[in-house]
Amino acid sequence: MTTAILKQPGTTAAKTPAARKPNRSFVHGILTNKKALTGMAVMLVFIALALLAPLLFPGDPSRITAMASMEPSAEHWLGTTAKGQDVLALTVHGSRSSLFVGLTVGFASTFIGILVGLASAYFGKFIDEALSLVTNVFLLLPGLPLLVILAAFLPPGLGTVILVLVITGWAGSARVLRSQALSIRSKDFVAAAVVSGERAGRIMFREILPNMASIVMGTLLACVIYGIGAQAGLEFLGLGDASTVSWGNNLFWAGNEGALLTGSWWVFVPSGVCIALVAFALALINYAVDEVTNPRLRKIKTPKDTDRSASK
Amino acid sequence: MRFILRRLGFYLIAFWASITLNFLLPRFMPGDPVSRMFARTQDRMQPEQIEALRKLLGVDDRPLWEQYIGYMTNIFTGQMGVSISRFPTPVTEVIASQIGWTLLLGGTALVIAAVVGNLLGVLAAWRRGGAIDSALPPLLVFIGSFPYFWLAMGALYLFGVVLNWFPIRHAFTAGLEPGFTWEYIGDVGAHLVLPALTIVLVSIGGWMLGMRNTMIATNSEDYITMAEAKGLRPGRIMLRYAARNAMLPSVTSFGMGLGFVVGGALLTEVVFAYPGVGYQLLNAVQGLDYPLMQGLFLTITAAVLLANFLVDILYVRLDPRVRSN
Amino acid sequence: AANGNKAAGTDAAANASAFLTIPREDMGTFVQNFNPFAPTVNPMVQQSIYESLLIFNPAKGDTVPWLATEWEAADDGRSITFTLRDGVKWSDGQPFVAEDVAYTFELQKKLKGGFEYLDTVSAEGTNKVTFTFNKPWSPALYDVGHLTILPKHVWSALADPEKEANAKPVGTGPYTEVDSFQAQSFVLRKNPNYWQPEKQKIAGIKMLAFAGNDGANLAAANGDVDWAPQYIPNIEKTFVSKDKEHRHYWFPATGAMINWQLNTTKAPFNDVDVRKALSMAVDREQVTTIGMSGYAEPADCTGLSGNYETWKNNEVKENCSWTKLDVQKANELLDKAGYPKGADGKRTLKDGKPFEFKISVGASSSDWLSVANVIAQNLAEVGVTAKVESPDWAAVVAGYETGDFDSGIVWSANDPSPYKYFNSSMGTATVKPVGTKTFDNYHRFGDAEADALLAEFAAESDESKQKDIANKLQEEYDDAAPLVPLFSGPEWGAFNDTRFTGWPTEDNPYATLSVRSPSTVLVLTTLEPRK
Amino acid sequence: MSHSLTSPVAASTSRTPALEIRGLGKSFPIGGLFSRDSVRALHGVDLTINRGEIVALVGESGSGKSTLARCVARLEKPTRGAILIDGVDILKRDRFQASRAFRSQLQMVFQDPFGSLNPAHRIEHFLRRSLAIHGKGGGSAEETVRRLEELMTTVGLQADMLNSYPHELSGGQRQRVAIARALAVEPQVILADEPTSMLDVSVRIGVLNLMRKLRDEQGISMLYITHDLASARYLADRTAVMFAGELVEEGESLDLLSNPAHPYTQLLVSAVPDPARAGSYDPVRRAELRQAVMASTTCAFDGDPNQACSAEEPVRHQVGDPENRHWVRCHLYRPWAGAAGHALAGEPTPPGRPASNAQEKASA
Amino acid sequence: MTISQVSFGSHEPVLDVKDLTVKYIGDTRSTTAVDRVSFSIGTGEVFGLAGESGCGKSTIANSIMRLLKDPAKIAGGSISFGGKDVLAMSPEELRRFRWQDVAMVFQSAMNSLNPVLTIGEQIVDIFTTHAGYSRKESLRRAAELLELVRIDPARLKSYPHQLSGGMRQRAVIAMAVALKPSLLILDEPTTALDVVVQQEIMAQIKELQRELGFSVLFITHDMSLMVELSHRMAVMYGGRIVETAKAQDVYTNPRHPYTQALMGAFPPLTGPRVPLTGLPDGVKFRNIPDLTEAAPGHFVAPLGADAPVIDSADLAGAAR
Ligand SMILES: Nc1ncnc2c1ncn2[C@@H]1O[C@H](COP(=O)(O)OP(=O)(O)OP(=O)(O)O)[C@@H](O)[C@H]1O
Ligand SMILES: Nc1ncnc2c1ncn2[C@@H]1O[C@H](COP(=O)(O)OP(=O)(O)OP(=O)(O)O)[C@@H](O)[C@H]1O
Ligand SMILES: [Mg+2]
Ligand SMILES: [Mg+2]
Repeated sequence: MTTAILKQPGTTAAKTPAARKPNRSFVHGILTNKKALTGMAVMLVFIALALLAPLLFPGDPSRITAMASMEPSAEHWLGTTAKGQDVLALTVHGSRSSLFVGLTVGFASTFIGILVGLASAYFGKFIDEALSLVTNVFLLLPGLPLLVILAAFLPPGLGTVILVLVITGWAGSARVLRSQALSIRSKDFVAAAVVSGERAGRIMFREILPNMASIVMGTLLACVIYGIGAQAGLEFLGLGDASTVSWGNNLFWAGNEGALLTGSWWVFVPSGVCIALVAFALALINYAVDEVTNPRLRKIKTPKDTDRSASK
Repeated sequence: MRFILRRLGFYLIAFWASITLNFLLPRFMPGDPVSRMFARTQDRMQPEQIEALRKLLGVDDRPLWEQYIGYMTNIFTGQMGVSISRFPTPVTEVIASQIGWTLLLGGTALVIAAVVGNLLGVLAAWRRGGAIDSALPPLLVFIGSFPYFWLAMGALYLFGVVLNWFPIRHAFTAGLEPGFTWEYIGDVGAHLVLPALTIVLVSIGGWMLGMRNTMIATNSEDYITMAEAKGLRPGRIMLRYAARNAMLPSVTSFGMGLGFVVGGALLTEVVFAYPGVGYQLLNAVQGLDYPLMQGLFLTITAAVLLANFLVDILYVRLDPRVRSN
Repeated sequence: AANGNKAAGTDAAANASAFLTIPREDMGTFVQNFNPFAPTVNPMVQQSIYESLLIFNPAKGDTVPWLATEWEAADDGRSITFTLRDGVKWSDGQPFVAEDVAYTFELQKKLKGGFEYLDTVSAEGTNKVTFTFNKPWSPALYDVGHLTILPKHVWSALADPEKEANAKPVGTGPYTEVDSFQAQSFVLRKNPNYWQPEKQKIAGIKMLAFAGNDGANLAAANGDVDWAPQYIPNIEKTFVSKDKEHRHYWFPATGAMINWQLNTTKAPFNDVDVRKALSMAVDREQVTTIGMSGYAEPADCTGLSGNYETWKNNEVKENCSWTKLDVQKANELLDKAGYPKGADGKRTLKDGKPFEFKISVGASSSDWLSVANVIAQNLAEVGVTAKVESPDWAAVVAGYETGDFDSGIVWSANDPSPYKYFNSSMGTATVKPVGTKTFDNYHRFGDAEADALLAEFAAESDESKQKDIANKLQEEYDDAAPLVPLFSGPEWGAFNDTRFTGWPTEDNPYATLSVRSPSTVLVLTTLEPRK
Repeated sequence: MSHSLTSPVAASTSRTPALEIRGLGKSFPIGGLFSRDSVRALHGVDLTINRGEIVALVGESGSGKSTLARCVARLEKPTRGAILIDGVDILKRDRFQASRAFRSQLQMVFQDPFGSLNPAHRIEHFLRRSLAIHGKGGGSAEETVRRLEELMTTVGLQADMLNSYPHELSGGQRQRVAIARALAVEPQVILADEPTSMLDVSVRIGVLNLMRKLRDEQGISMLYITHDLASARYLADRTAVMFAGELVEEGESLDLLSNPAHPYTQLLVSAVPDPARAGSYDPVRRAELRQAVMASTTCAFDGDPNQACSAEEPVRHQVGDPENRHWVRCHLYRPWAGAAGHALAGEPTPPGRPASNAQEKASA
Repeated sequence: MTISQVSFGSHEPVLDVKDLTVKYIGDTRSTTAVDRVSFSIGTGEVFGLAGESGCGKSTIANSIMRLLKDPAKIAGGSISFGGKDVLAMSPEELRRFRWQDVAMVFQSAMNSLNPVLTIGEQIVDIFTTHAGYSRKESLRRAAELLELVRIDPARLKSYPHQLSGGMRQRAVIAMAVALKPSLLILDEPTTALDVVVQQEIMAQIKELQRELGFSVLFITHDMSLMVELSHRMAVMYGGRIVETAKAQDVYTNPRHPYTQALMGAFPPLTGPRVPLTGLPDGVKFRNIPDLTEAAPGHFVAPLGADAPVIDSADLAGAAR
């Protein structure tokens, strides 16, 4: 046996086993995570359904096509509503509005969250104080009551629903993103970028943001879940846009037509289960993101980061 | 102390913001309550009646800032006006008769969900990969993915209508004389079961997972290792060392959770016709009862803020680090 | 608990002491305010606590003398004299006198306005009241006769009657004593001094509060209430089927006419042919089956609802054309009127823009929303695009009031006499310019010929002559098609006679099953516990 | 080989210093939006770094070393004072924090090589950006690549590492990249804030040697911040000692560490573990020093008339040979106590010291 | 000179570690963090373990106390303490063994104290669990302990964050000696502290050790400190021990190139400046063989025939 002092070529990983770009290992982690895969599979199914809805069930899904309150049959797989609409068509078409609202709300809230979070963290001082104050106030205002009141006040329509959900939903993501951005802001590489003369915008979006990918994704998913759930809630209360076909409206009508009273469970169950499945799928992906970025939550551990701080 | 004062300052600002928001919102509204009521009574009202109503209800054309000043003074003198749909009952009176039920429902549900959820979270984290840890989280998350109202309707139908195990509406049987009798308390309890259960079911998963995750993070802290090295008994380490610290984020989210519970309670109350403020809020919104709506929103907000403030005080008791600076 | 009523259902003794349980579906909670001037009047205030001089029963079209035993209109149509019933007492034991009537009208005019045609109300002695009008005004009879009378000795002592909660009301009605008042329920017990004690057969009335139909329907389906006056979807299955023997419903078409109103200040709705063509495109059968679960009567060209069955001009009714589904004719009419169909099957307006407009309905009226949706579907067949808009009712009504709307589904006046209906659908006096608020003629249609007929009608106190004039008004209506009448709103009503019997039915239409109409008291004084 | 141990240009004091700090002060507001409290992190710091000179700044944790560096690098806004580069006050010249002109004159290397390189970018990115921002990349792409490779070689790295991500490098390598990034700008002064404290012991010397090489070969001036006296002595021409936000002693490194005059410096020196002096810990002496240090902390702030210290700003005393440019600022220092710098010699307090401190207090 | 230095090697060892191998089992690959490490510590002896970050020092310390958590697995070797096999202990035995026989001071005092319990409570916990004292008695003893490390006993009521770093570390040391263990493991006890405080703490430990006579396993990467403090020391690299001898021997005559690099990393505070070389970046030692005795009591892992590859640029820079 010999001892050799070897000069390692520079590209060899010195500290971490995977010589990959961190983001790529994140993607890899997600792609090998069972929860994420399940979640993504479910989401893909729903997205496909939403996209294919006009092909699968052409025409207006709320059109009256058959006898009222028919049980599931070969012709109407999920039966019909009290008005004689095909429940399956309503459900499949409902995914369009629900997913659309969810995604729009998710992206919009996350986007605002990113802007607020980054600006807050980067500029600090007064801007931070002011923005966090606003964020915290919005966070504390009880969401659904505010939602109900807002929805009652603004002219109905999908736009209003989205607007209202974004108004009540952005603060959560802003807070999470701000605290993450703040911790990245205090990293030396941001100071280093300042010292090397980078401009604010570039630092925020090129230096800080890329390091928040997983948190951004997490908040995005959470916001989408929020959007879908809150839209359903609003619509159930009759405060949504009654002219669209969506899961929430399907449930509103189901309640209105006494679906449960008549024992027409098939009218009531599908939309609720769809909401739950989508929310569950997104939650699964979210937990997977957590697990991938926070190895402690996983069963298997990777070598710990060696951070021995010389100064307290 | 200073921390408390700062938080207090923050809550005051938040409260002011909600007051202002509350003031501005109804003014964006197209139409006015009188037309709305007119619409509802389906033409059983004379134009003169309508004009009279309008005057009576102070739906006036004063400049906005004047209305704002008037509004603020009213709030700070404890006057929230008179309910339109319940005219001439003062808004405060309408709210007072209902806030208790919401506190009961929301409070019960929140406390049960938080306590049970956190305990489950502690156990799951402590026995990583054990039965609780592997089976419960996905199940609870799945249940939690259902909308409040959907579960509530399902529970109502299944346990109330089909199985007839629990009452399906109201906070107690109509006609029962409220009082400290076993009959009444039992009746209120029976009426509470289904609504509280649905809220608990939907929200418990979040508590459990939150606690589990912080607990896992806490478990790898040095002081846990140190406690183990000290040869302390596992139960003591779990509760006094790990859970006691992991609890702190939970305490903060308890305040936040409150807002959601109020929301969840709103939907649940509507389904169970439970006479809480959420239910009343929906009524007020549907009846375009501005003063009541404002009063309710303000009350809910004030309650949430107050609860958060109390939670902050509690937090200070629990976390010595905050206490000293 | 919840099913207490069901368990007690078979026991005669229990029935005798049971309360008649009625849900109120649009009030989540009650406040102890029994003031009839309150914006939202508590249930039963004007049905069981206070009573009116006479009661018109739309189900049969007859009029029942109540606090008044008879009345006489002056020949010039400028006054009516009521003779009050003897021996009527207020629930506090004081006698009911003519002064009470006079005072009630004074108070009503002061607090709520209205009755602008009324010159004086004078009590003559204790049992005669004369109403004099400032113009010949025959529709006054029911207007005046239906106002519930308040005790002067109580109300005149109040500083601010309008703000009075009137927690312990004093009335002449059968059930006046408020008991066990709670936010979600209260009980009215027997009036100890009722003038027809033999008719107070039930122990009392219990009201339950619900914030929406769902809860009330559930209660009805569950057998928790005796009377279900609200709309119940699929009533056969949800309600009746659970106990066919005891559960019944009866939906007489006595409600108001539900119209599809077109804003006649706007093109193309100012064109009568367009209005008729659009009306012909509407499949009223489908509208009623889908929107109203098949319980409503499709409208005819008289525009009158089932409430006015006796007033209808049979000739107009039989030769009716534009309220019957006829897609081909509708198309022809539109083609002829100058709204050609394009290659895509869609019509264009005269200015070349697409024939497109909105139908507004308040979001909370789910039944009407379905109606609007059906209409939109129907219109697509004739190449017209209608988009259903459902903001809050307040926004919808605000648009109606100022004339800022395309079209919408609305109710209409529903009085014992058709005067008001025609006045508000065709009277020029009710037409306000766009931008100025109006409260009855939303569609803003006025017709000079109708004006003359209406004036004539108001001055005529003889009912058979009034009918002649009404016939002419209907012809005018048939010509002008000011509105698109859809269907007579049914008076919803169902009951469960496990505990109480004597309900009005189609065979015994002594009243409707409404709990909010003047005829409700007839039901309350007829029901008796099942033996 | 010993020539490398002293700076070739260190003696040329006649020229304008590369960096001059005058009366720099900084206080941080603490508390929230509505709080007026502040903590004073720096107070009247004067420091000069000549061209081609490495000055070490030592002091205990929390004494304000990093704050000084961050103020000079304009990552924090100094509360008062002036920062002169080439004799120009850059605080006045460039109002904007991110002024590129200033950035090209002064660069900074951070303590934590794991934190100062953005994990999302490749090594090349850092250097390329530095070159691009300051227009040092040359005209063409090839020129830039050449510059990049040159930089890598200068700091002793291989050019093929340009394509790596930071996490693929060892701590020492990362710190070299950080230095290369600073060099890319061709600055006049580099501030290095504890550049080796996070590195594995075995590679620390390598980085120190690199810094020395840069001074010797490129004439770059540096402020080397550390709490490791031994490395300050090893690397720096002069050493300044910071205590509670103030400079208390400064001098040629060798002289300062062998003749520490300020009790705090003495305490520091005595605390450094040195196998050569194993077992030299003397609790009695330590207690005395501590006492003195405590006393000198308070004297600048609220002088106690019973103490030797007073509320007056202590003056600078020359220590020993003026050649060594060694001065100390402490009331306890008695020049007549001799070159050994025994500040704690028990001389009685000279009578007639003004005991009134009221106005001093106000200004503090 | 302390007793242990005199008696070094003549006594029965307190701790005997033989061929200890610890692996971290990962999902894709496993790392051997400690590789066939053997050493023993005599009664009253201060044994130093040096080496840079990640070489396995803490892993050894944790193995001795059986504190290794999930992915870590002791793959081989033995640890015996006072003749007892530590690896074979039952949970209950282990619980009693911990702190009574071996106590440990962790790297960062801030993190090893429970932030929500007072110092007093955390000390009391030890007494009530192990000695069965009443709360009152425990508190009295806790006060004594604090006095021992020169902290005002009033501080018993303080929370960790209310103490300075040095005080916290002292409090932890006080806790460590509470039950008078026969072995104290110090895992980089002062890295987070100032030199001044560091020195005081180390002096304190020495004093306590003199008083109580426990053995010490002292882990640090600061060679100067280690040499100053320990009697015997071992230098670790990549999970293996590359050199072990009396501390002074290692200081005066380091034999392994890695040890030499470590020594070079600490320039002296006295004498002329001499150029030093560290270990060049990226230099790795592989396949380190077992130790051989190069001089009496001085064991070194022999270097193979292949000459060490040294980065010329670095050395050139350093040598000038
Ligand atoms: N952003 C800040 N807000 C408030 N106080 C601060 C801030 N930054 C530094 N300080 C305070 O200023 C003082 C000096 O801190 P600084 O970081 O400059 O010390 P240092 O000498 O670099 O210490 P170390 O050796 O630990 O790095 C400390 O008391 C610190 O608490
Ligand atoms: N939880 C873990 N999972 C996987 N590998 C680990 C884990 N903990 C430590 N390791 C690996 O084990 C090796 C030894 O770690 P250890 O903590 O014992 O080092 P150390 O010498 O104490 O370092 P330091 O000086 O940084 O404290 C390292 O290479 C590390 O990467
Ligand atoms: Mg620092
Ligand atoms: Mg370690």
